[in-house]
Amino acid sequence: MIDVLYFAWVRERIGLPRERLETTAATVMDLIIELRARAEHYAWAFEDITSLRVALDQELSSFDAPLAGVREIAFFPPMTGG
Amino acid sequence: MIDVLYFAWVRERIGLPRERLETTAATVMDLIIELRARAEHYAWAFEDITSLRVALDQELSSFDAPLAGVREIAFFPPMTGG
Amino acid sequence: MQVSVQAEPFDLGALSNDFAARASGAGAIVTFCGLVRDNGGSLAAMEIEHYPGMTEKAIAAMVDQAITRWALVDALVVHRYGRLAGAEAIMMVATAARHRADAFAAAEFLMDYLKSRAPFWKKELSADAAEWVAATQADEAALKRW
Amino acid sequence: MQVSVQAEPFDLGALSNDFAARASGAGAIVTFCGLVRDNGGSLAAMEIEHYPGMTEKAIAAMVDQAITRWALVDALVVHRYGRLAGAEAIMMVATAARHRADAFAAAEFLMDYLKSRAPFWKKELSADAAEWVAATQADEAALKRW
Repeated sequence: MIDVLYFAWVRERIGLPRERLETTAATVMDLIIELRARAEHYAWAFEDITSLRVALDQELSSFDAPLAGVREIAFFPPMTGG
Repeated sequence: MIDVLYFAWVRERIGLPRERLETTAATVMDLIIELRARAEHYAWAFEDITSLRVALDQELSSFDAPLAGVREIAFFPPMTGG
Repeated sequence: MQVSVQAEPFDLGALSNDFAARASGAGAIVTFCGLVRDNGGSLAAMEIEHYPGMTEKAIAAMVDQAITRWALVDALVVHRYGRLAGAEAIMMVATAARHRADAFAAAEFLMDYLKSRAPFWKKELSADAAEWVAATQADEAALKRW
Repeated sequence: MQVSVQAEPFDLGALSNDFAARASGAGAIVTFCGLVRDNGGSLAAMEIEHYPGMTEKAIAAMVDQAITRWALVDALVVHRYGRLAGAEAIMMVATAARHRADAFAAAEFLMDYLKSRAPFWKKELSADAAEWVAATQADEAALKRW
């Protein structure tokens, strides 16, 4: 089981801020492919991964990172703080 | 007649903050040569002009600048503001 | 080090004075404050979303790095989230160092990192539209200098 | 523009808040504050001499140049003279711009110019000595980047 969090327009497209999923995805990209196949609005949120960032257990990571041992994954657009 | 002002260690070496002088010096450097000849402590204040700056009528200037029309000349070390 | 991620407004002046008073041995204090910009007459409002937990950790890591790299006496980051009105203060950074070059460099470093590496997302709200602020090439490029 | 050359202490926080409140349309406020440094335990005192008349004109010219070059919304310089105790604030600069890069650059420009082109001279006073602060090569070199 993994907690999946969405922020900003990723959250708006998917329609919820977080969910708990059962997955066998080995990497972040595998999980994205699973999510895209779930429904139209997931496909829309994940259509262009160059406009997305990912954090694993609250650390910025990359799409080819393995998910083994990860408890929390977050998807969001590039940050705009400051 | 010209007002001559001294600041920081130039003032301390000469022993006064300002004086009014009659001079026929054509340039700043001519005036410095006149002043050096006045007394030992003037010679000491003006011994190394690379460690001095000059302002004519409150604008930074150079040692070869003409004195014609100048009412106020100031000698001081490099500034240390901020 | 002082890091605060908060919904409440903060007082730039009071925090600056407290920071300066604590910065024993410093010769230079730099502060930066980001404000909601007034876009041509009509004050915009702003909604700021963040990632609770990650935000504090990411900022503390940046501040640690700045303190070490520029031998800072102290550093502070305050960043708001939630709904902000036009001209309200969004965030502030303060750095204290012995010399001005270090205080300036550290403040600019922290700003560049907060812009692109702290998990905040801004949405600009006007009378008839709401739009997520896009990250810029310039902000991403600014990180390369450090 | 606000320029003040004064013997009296100033309130960094109050001036920062007033400056930010007036800076309508700005997205970025940078302040710099210079303090009398505590040199290893014993607080130093400082005596600052200046050239009344020239000082105000020289600073106003620098501020004008900064406002034009970085399209500043506003800028402020306050600089004290006379006797200052250890840890007291010597001077401050504030700049307001739409974007942070301009506010930072203008504040650094003003600091570099105030250091080497405004007619102030600092004397450091310790228990047993008084010494004029020497201008540094680094400060003079800093002007070259502008």
